Amino acid sequence: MEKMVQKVFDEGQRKANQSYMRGRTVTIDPITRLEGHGKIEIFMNDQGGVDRAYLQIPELRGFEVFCQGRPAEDMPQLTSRICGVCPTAHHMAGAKALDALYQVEPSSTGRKIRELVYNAFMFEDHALHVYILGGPDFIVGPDAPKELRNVVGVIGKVGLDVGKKVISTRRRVREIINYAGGKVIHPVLGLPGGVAKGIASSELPKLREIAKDSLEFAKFTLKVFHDIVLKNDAYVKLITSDAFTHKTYYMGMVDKNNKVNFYDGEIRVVTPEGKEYDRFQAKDYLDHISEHVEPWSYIKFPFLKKTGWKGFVEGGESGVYAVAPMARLNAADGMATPEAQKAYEEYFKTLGGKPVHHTLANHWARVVEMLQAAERMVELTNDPELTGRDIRTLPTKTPSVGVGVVEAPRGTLIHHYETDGKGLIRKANLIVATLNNSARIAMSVDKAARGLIKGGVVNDGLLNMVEMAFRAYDPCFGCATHTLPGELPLVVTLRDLKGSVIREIRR
Amino acid sequence: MSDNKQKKDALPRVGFYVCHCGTNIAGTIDVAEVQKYVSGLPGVAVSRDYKYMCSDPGQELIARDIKEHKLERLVVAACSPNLHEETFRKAAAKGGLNPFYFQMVNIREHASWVHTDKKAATEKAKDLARAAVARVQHHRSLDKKRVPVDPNVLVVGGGIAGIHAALTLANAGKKVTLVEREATIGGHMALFDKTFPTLDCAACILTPKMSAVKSHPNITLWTYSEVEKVEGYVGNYKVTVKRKPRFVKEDLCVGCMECIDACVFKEAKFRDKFNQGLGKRKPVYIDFPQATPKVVLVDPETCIQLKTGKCKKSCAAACDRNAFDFDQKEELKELQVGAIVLATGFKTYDAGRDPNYGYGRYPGVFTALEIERLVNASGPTSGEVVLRDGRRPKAVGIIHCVGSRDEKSNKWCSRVCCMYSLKLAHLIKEHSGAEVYNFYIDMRAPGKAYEEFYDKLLGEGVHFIRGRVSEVSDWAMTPDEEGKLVLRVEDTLAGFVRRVPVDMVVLSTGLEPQTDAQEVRRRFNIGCGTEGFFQERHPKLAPVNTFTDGIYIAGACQAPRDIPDTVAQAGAAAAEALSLIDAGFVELEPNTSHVLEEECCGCKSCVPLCPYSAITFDETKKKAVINEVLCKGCGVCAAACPSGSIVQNLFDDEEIFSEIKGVLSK
Amino acid sequence: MTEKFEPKIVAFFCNWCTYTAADLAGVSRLKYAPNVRVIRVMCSGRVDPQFVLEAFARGADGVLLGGCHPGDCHYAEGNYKTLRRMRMLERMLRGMGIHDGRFRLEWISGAEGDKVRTVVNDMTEKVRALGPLDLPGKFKEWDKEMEELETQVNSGPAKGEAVHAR
Amino acid sequence: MPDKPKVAFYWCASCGGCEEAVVDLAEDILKVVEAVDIVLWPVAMDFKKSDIEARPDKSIAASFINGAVRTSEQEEWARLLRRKSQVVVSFGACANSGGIPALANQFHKEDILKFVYEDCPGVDNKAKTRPQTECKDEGRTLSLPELRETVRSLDQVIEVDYYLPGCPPTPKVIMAAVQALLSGKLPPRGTVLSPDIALCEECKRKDSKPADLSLAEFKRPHQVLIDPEKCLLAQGLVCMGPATRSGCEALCPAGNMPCTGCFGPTSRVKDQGAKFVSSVFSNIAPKEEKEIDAVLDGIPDPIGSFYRYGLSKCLLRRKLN
Repeated sequence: MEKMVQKVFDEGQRKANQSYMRGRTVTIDPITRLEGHGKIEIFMNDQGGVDRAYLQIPELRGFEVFCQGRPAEDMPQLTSRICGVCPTAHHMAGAKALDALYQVEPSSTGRKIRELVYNAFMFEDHALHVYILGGPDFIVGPDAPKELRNVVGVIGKVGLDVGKKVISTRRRVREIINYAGGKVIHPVLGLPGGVAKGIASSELPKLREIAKDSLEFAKFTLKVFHDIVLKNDAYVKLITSDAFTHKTYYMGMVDKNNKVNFYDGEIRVVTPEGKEYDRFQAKDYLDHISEHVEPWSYIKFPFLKKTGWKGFVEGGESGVYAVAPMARLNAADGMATPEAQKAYEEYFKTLGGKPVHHTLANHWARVVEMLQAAERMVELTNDPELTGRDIRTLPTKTPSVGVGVVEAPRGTLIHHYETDGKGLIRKANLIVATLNNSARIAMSVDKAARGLIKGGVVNDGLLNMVEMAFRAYDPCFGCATHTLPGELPLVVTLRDLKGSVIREIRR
Repeated sequence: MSDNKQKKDALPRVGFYVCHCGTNIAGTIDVAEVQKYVSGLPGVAVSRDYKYMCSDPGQELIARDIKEHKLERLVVAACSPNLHEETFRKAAAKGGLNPFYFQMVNIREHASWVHTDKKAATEKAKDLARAAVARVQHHRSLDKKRVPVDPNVLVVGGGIAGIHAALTLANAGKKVTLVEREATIGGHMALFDKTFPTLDCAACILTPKMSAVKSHPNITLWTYSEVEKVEGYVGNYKVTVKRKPRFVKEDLCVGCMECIDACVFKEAKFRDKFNQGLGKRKPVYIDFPQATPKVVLVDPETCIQLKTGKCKKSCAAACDRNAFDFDQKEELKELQVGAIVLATGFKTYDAGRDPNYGYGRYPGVFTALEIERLVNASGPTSGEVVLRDGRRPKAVGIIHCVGSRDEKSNKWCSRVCCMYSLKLAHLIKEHSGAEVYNFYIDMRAPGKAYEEFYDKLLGEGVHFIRGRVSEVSDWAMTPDEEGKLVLRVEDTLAGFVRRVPVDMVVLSTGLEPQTDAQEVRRRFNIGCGTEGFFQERHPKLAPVNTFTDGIYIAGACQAPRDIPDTVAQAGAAAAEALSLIDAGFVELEPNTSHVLEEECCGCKSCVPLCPYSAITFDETKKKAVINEVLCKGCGVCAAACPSGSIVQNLFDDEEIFSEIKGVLSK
Repeated sequence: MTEKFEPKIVAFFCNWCTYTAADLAGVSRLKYAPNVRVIRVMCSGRVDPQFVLEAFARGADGVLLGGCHPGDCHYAEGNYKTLRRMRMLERMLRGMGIHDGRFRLEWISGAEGDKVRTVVNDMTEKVRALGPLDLPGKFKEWDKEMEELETQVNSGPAKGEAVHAR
Repeated sequence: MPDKPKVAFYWCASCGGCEEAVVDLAEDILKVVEAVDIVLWPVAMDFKKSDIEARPDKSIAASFINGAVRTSEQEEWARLLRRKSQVVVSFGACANSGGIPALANQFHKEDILKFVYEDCPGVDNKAKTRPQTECKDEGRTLSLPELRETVRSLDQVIEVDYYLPGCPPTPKVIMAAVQALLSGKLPPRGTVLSPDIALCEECKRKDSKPADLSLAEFKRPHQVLIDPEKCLLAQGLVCMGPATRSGCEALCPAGNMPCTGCFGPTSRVKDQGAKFVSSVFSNIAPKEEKEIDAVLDGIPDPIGSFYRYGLSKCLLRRKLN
């Protein structure tokens, strides 16, 4: 093994040097290492500065439509195919929507199994992003050669053992989902009133072990973040730099004590100043959120209904809001578990108090959340009810409407189903994590482009920073348009005001 | 994603022949054009048209071409495969080609004879030919399976049909086992006094045949027995028979009937089934003097010994041969036979189902069978026609078509009622001198000397009133109706409603399938028509065959029949069985299915689908297995195997898919 | 003759009843529409719903399936198995937008030569009224959106590289 | 090492689950990375399309392409990789047969656009604005690719040599395939790289399946508490197992839910849905049309249930107008 990975690393180095020689020509790699489609159009002004940059989402899948006429109980499995990276989030939101649809309260054991699976998922998904998708920007470095801005590079930086640990920890945590959910990618446990399968007490020791190790790993990750990112002033500057800062509303789910909760609770919104602005239950989401349509993107732009759509602008006047880790921490008064709470306090201390407006802080917030997820896993695996037999309450009521919500890794995720009396979908609406962020992401790209591209000069580092502007959201455009995520050839087109192409940077 | 099996290169060489059938085909279809068209199709090495393909020269032509042109496949476009498939298979074989490398195209029955538009008919012929050419390329070489035939025969039912069939077979030297449910053979015929139209006594003609059965060296007679289970297939049936206990050793009893007199019941006080309940019997009894075998039996329902174990068993004591055995148990016997003749007979319509005729309500109302016993010299009244209270009837009304030709009960004509009603009219008049009225819808006498019999009765002063009796009641409107049963009927000849007062009413009940006909049919895996009688293979050309090879039907189990027809049919059934047995073997069409063992996942989906239990589940291999000898080649399993792991010879998926593609792809 | 649409109908007839009935129709010289192409199977129970779909996919405008009357099946109950699976197939065809009249299941006994005539004529007229289904044509049409690309992509693939569904 | 076989991973229209599946090789992924030279893997590594274009034809040993095909971009990539690769492996249910997204073939593009941008609850769009393939924003012209009417399987766009089944393929079948390719012991073209036998073979519940189901009623999973030992079909649940290729080791039944058929049919079956119908419904209890229909009503969405992952490969391909 040792040798093997060393080889891999060398391979990476070799490529790095090669490309460095080639790297003189200005080209941009596809927006890789995020799940989904995206396309950037940059319009230059006469001064060669950026007049306006657009992030376009070029695809649409229409799950809401082709789910019509399907049995509601299939929705958790159907909608999980919206995204293979966060299938569990969709699956769980779907299951909760079914609870509401059939007006059935999950049995206590059923609920706890769901929560265990869900926290396991939050943990491994965040880990994926920290070490494989978004993390490389920091751990390897934003201006490191592109061949190294990937998991191999991360392994190079943090060491082989850690690399192995990342992989094995993720694998083991995913085993929990695998066991309880049948499949880890597109699990099958969710049904109205609970789960399909119980947990055998014989499995407990193993689960406890995994949970314990996960917690250790989360602490370790926090340390890595400290050592590699926070000890590096350049990074901290970058994080807090204006190019990556927006003052918007923030949304997240909280429990009754206003602590962060991924699985259940009420949705809370705070103002750009951090004051509570709104607090509502998922079923009422339509009274609080509306969606705006632009002709130049398949993605829709949700906004706070009461404030209204004022365009792509920040501040309290604009209905634009943010979700995902940073927003969740802003929207809550604290974390639900001790270790996470400690990290939470340090996070705000370091970044100058609540709320934090720096997009790149998402990476750190993500690590804080890993801690809570791990701690919850430990709690749940020690809960005697987890292995109870009463895993599901059979529905008795006639279905009509059901809304379900969870905090997906990428933010608040709402599934809304309407059915006929037989439980066949009449109408479905899915407000997906990344969708909530779509306006802010568009703004970030625009701002980053304006801030970084001057005089038509576009180089690799700059463009990667433009990428970073939205990679920090860990955006999943696959989710957001319920499109089929696929390769994203980032075409950057530089145009003059009349729209004629000055220069197209494509790969 | 079916792995594409493209054998584009090296298609087998096909020979194609289109038949003119004189003008039958050529008159409507441009055979030359078809021949020309097909010659251009991929794989076709020879394409010819010929006046009569089925003629010897036609077949020679094929055989020759196969050799000369090294043909590997054969397609003939002519008449229906049901007519000449076998012919051309033989022709192929003559040419040294496996007969199943052949596909037939039906362009006569399915095209030239049914279409007028020549262009369209020719196009259709081309399409069908193209499909056959495409299909035949997927054919595989197959062999017919030969299985030996067991020479023994089972005859089920000891009525006149079963008796005659058994004797015919036995006389031909075959070992026959005759199984009868009742304690004696004879069936319904044994209940009759006389038979129409000849009025010769039933017993006189039946009992000799009954004893012949008993004494015949080639016949094993099992009465008081029923077939439990039938397994196997044509030529090789395994039959399980249940023998009910008589509590009397059949081989010891000589039927002296001492035991009956000695029975602790001095008076016979139990319902006598054989006499339609008109007489009484004791717990130990024999149905009638000529019962065959002439062996008494004990009724466990009424015998004190068998019910309580506390009887002094005077009957047993009276038996000088100690034939009694109160511990006798029912036993199951197994038989191996090659053919089975079913002659399970009929049951008569339950007169109680027509409440307006008052059967069971008015003691004066009788069924025809009851009268048969009353007029029978060996019957409960020794031939006296008397009412249930012992009075002699002065007037008797016979109502025809009870439970026949009636939307409310049975639609069919029971075929024998008219004649037996005439017979009973004659006998009643003869035995009692009463006035007899026949109420009929129309008189059906379509048999040898039947119409003449009707004329004879007319001459005897029996009254005939055409009309369906609407009701029988004891409600008197006039003094002379007092104490009588009044039949209300619209006389459709006179055109007014009559009220006819009588003392006795006879209901000429129709014939119905046995109550358990459906179970029996399933047990023997044959069909029933909608009315519930056994289904013959072909109403005209195979009246005693069933759709299950080696199983034949005779007598009223197939449809209402009189005695002459029944006997004739029994002979026919015996002959069919004989021809099967004497052939010595059967050849099975190889269109059977088999499981691809490697590919079978053992989901068992196919197992319950087979009507012949040919598919079993091998518990050790966890795979389905098809017994190709039991398989009749319907292909239901092949269609249903969810992983496509069952193949039906001659009809496998590739063959049919290519045929579909063939008829459609221009 | 004015060019009117002649529907193509593929029929699957069981050997013992419906195929025999078609023979009888022939022997009786009954005249009926030449639009049906009969494929002979031993039992209607051999007909796999795949055959029906394949027939449509290959260009049939209608598919007719003929078997023995319930209770008369030569193989005891094959036709019940057919009935059950085809009831579900009908629902699926509806779900895929194929009009009810294009698929038909008929019980025709060996004695009902005349029923073959009436059923074939009736179905031919009904399908004629529905117009062509022509799935092969539709497949091509649907794939046009790809051909556009082939021309559009200067580095297009060798012709015929795209594999259409069988 | 120049001799290491060059391999490309590529995603067309997929949810990313297939990519995750590769990541889920976990430790094994390093073996793969060691044995081959990855020349394209957008989700995890950064490479240029121009690199691929520059390569000589057939210079890539194998391309693993997942996802259905719905846009011109995807067709373009698929064709490019076909040209550059000796072997193209269709990776996962979407590439093989359309996958869940192909359920959209039961609808029309217009249905989708109208609902999403106009009728969908919460949409604030009085102007009925729709995304345009070409539009102006403050004088700036922006364009979007056109959506395809039909969702296609990969082999409906390019020739495919091998198929890896599953939504997503399991690490086990992926490794088996990779090893087969590396060993050079290649099965016939068109082979699906997992056992060509139905799922019951490897289902723990197999023995509990009675020979004769003759179901009188179908149940939906939420209506019953599912027995974790007993055959799911025997419990009246629609389990596609008997009509589905094995290889996943019956994961969903292990999760106490029925198989939904993501591995597709065996090589001997053209149309998974039709074949399943043929087997299960032949043997339901009733004989009368009315009662049969009553039983069938227990399955309200036949297409979605029997073609959950395979509508592109249904012999009819898509819903007609």
